Amino acid sequence: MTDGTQAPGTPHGLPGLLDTEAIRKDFPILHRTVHGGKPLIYLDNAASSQKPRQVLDAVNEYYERHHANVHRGVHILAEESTALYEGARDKVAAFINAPSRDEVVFTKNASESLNLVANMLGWADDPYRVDSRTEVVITEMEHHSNIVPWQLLAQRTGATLKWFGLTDDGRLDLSRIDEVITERTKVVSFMLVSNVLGTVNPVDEIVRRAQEVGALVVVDASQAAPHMPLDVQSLGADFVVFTGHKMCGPTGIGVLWGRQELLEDLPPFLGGGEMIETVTMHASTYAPAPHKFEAGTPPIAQAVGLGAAVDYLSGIGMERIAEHEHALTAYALGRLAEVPDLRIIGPVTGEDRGATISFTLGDIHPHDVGQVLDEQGIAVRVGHHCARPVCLRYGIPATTRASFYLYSTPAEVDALVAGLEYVRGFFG
Amino acid sequence: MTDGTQAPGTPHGLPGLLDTEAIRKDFPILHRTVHGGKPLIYLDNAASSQKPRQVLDAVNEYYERHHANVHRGVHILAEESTALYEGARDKVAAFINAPSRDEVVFTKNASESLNLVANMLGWADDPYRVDSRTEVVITEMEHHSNIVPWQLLAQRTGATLKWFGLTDDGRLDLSRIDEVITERTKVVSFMLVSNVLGTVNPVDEIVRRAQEVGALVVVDASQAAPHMPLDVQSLGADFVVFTGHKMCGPTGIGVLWGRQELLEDLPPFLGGGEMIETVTMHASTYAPAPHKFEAGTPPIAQAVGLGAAVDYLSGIGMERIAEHEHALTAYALGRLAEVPDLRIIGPVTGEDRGATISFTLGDIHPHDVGQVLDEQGIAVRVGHHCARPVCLRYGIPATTRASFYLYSTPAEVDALVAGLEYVRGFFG
Amino acid sequence: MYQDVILDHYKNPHGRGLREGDAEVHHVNPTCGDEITLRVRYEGERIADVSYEGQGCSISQASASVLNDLLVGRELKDALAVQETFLTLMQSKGRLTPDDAMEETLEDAVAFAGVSKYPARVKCALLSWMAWKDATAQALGETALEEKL
Amino acid sequence: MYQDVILDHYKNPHGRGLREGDAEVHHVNPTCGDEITLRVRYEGERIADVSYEGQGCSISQASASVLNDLLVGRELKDALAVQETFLTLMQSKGRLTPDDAMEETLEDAVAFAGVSKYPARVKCALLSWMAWKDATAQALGETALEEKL
Ligand SMILES: Cc1ncc(COP(=O)(O)O)c(C=O)c1O
Ligand SMILES: Cc1ncc(COP(=O)(O)O)c(C=O)c1O
Repeated sequence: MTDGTQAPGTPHGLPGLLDTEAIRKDFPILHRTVHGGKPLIYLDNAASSQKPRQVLDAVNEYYERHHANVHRGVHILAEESTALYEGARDKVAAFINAPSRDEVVFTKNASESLNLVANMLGWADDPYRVDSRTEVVITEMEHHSNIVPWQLLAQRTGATLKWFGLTDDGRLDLSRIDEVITERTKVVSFMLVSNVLGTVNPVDEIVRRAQEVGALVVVDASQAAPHMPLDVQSLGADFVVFTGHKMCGPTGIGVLWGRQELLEDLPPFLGGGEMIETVTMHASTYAPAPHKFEAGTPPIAQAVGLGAAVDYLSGIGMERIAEHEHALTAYALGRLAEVPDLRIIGPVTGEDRGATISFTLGDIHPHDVGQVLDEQGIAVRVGHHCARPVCLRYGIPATTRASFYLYSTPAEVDALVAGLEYVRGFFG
Repeated sequence: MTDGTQAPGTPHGLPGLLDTEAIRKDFPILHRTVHGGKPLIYLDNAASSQKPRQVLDAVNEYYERHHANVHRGVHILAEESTALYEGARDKVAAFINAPSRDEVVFTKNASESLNLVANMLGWADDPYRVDSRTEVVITEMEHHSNIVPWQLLAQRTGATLKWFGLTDDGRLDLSRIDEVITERTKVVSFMLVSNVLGTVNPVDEIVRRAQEVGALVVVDASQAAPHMPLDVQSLGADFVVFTGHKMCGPTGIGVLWGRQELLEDLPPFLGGGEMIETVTMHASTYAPAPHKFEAGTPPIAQAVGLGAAVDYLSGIGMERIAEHEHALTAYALGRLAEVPDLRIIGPVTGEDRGATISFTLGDIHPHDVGQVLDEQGIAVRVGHHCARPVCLRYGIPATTRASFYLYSTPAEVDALVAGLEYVRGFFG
Repeated sequence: MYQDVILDHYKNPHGRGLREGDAEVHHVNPTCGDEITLRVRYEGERIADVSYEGQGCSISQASASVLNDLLVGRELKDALAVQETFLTLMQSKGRLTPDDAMEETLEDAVAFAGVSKYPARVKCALLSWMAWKDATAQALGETALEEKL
Repeated sequence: MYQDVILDHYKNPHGRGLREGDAEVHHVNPTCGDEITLRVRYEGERIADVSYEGQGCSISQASASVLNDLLVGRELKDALAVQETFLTLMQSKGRLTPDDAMEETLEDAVAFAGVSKYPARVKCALLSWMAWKDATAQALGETALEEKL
């Protein structure tokens, strides 16, 4: 485990930075070169993070020594794999300060977690049932994975879909909150941190209003869990979702945390092995949560990998990761302001914002920006970032997005800025 | 790649066996010892197979050199990961002889694939829609993952669930096929090979009757894809599902193959990133299949691993794997017949049967059988194997199940038989 | 895990068979199909009899036999203490070495210490004990039981 | 990938602007938001004009400019042959080195050979060509188009 403390006298001397030199040693891919020997500068962390060796080792060790299907086995491999899989659940529960391990459901990604909640509420009995007399509230800032499941639910149940708009500076417009969230609202689902704008949203205000009207609150923490301490109890939400691959974990694993009473009361979504108590041809009864929501052979190795990721992140400390990214983001916002014609889409200062920065560069299309940066070894994402309504809101076809993580450095910010200058010259 | 030809003069001299000595070198876990130095004898392959080094290497190489989120990226890692992910789709399509790669949908496991089909048909427009005037047909032999999704669908739509019963010798009772599959039948879903009985089911007869009445056919090939050549075109089904972890692939990945017209016509299931064409707050349009059914970040590394697994299996040859298992199963059935009080649950000869053998041993409870075998290093599964109706049908609480794969040997069969003798003595 | 004591109880169960009782329950372990039908008879708060029929693995069957040995003739209060101790042992995940006091309380039941290492089997060992508690609640009322805890 | 020829067309597009036409289409690449509005004008089966407005990346914009150069003044039959050749090049995944015949047919458009290595960008290069074909089908009828292929 890397200690992560910053070595004294780092080049840029930004306070709060981690010892990225040590951390980067853990990530094999960061030593790769691209396009004929250029060092890789990976600034696409909001799309997916890289994986430390500790995570890959845990997954390999699992397959090479312990793999078997989980639950109900009496042989030693089945016992070991079950202990590892359920042990990963304990780790994730501790990581998000869940009151109980049984509140942690493993899914395949955040998108499945969100669909799971939407479907549970569509099939639920009262008082949870979403139907044609009720409303569902989201925001214009959401990732498609937190829009489309609710559109499908609304179409299929006749419920009304409403949303909070955005202010010009990239924040939620909550000015008419009492008109958006009403007595008819059954559920309010929103992101904690935006994957395009970087905005950190004011959870308390929304939770307070939702509780007033008895609506359930779903928090999409996909861009929060990797980057800052996440405490589901202090959030006050009813469901929290996130995804493993953005937080140093493997692909193929996501998490749904839900309050125990809700998971007990709500109906299952996917049916199959593992999620049942007893089955006859005529009827089945279901296992208690979390198993009720985990049909079929679960992503065992991926859960083990996520457990190792959570250990890795906790070993460094989520507070310190947040501090590192905050310092780096402030530095990047300052440096990007020097680039002519560059327009930040989202908050322009470091307050209440994560380490994701979207921008446009004059009228050079983001595809061109991204491609010319790539030729210099700099990986950024371009497009609508699965949040097309945000682009529509700000009247742009797409953005270029740079996003940082615990291994990102000020030198990489500098390289980005130099790369953007080159892009301007190239197309100028 | 192991060439898997059998070395001449192998101890048991069974014709058709693979060179398991060479093959076993590829599987790190098979060299493990358990319970104080006993070699591991892994006979729980129907629950999950072990993984060859080739698959683990492909996954590691993916994470260490190429990982990024797939699709729409313009940087080199995104292009490489997309090429690897979509390349895995090509490999799987070729493995099952799919007419088009676009007919291969990646899911998290076979259970999700089955739920996907059940939900598509529940939300579909006519002529596919399952509703209260229609019937769904399954069999009493199915895995819970091919029962519960249809029970849920029937509950939620009012459709009638019907099923084929079983004969005393462990085969489908199709004697009244015309009464079970009728003009009201919208879909018939059944397993190709049973995970409890080992039975290989007569696909043609069922497909013929289903086509007569215009019902769709879903084949659960979870226990077939790992063990024999699978050709979706010659099966004549509309959907075929299977799961990666039983066929040398990683956990966290499953496959749904569906006929192109159907995938085009049927509605999506999970909503989110990747599965859309364009999104506004008011409405969304969906990407063409297979992406329409792959919401969120897919199991990228797991698909890459499955691609490597398929390469590995094809390198040895599915015909030869089937031959190997057939020879071994015949040998095992013969040897098990020597054990007093042992009763096979399922076909007692090698015809039309796979390499899975369930049995009871006098009135010694399967839990005890399994545990005492485990103490000798022999891993078998005990219980109802996620197919409780089969146990109910044969009036037994559970079975002990030994299941073989390409690396299983006659010596392991001998060890099993010796182990069972020891169990009898122990509890006798 | 298969101590001789357990095997002996399995092969020669004590007090097996259904006799007259004040209440009868039927418990099933759905994951493995172990079943027990169990009756209790009380004389006041003294356990006059625990009779049972069942099918299942050696652990669940032996455990019922041990239960019969340990509980018949005891006062409810003492029986509950024995049950609690057994529960503690079974939930110890193999990390508890029974001390002298525990051995004295549990007698033959200490042989189940090894079972606690196998999560899949703990339920088997507890099946008859849960059934006994349930039957007692039916015979004497929930409150009689709660007062004693 | 960014050949000088492409950059030149991007910075100084040929024939840009909307002029009179027989048919107009609007095509969008939903993944990146590239857009083009394109009109065709035919005199018999001769392409009298292709006029367009659009926004998007250099590849999609330059490709429309090159299209204008290559197709205006040609007979439909010849234009379709050019379009087919361009399609072949773009779908070659960077594995095709244009030969003399291809270079003669495609002129400046051979500069897009490098783009074919980037699956995400191939759609950009093809946007205007798909729009042109669609507009032609509207102007002359599907059958006129099919006969020529
Ligand atoms: C016949 C059959 N169908 C479906 C499944 C479900 O597969 P999974 O658990 O990977 O979803 C299994 C395996 O458990 C099976 O044996
Ligand atoms: C805010 C947000 N929500 C949800 C998702 C969906 O996560 P996944 O693709 O892993 O399902 C993402 C990432 O793409 C995201 O950034």
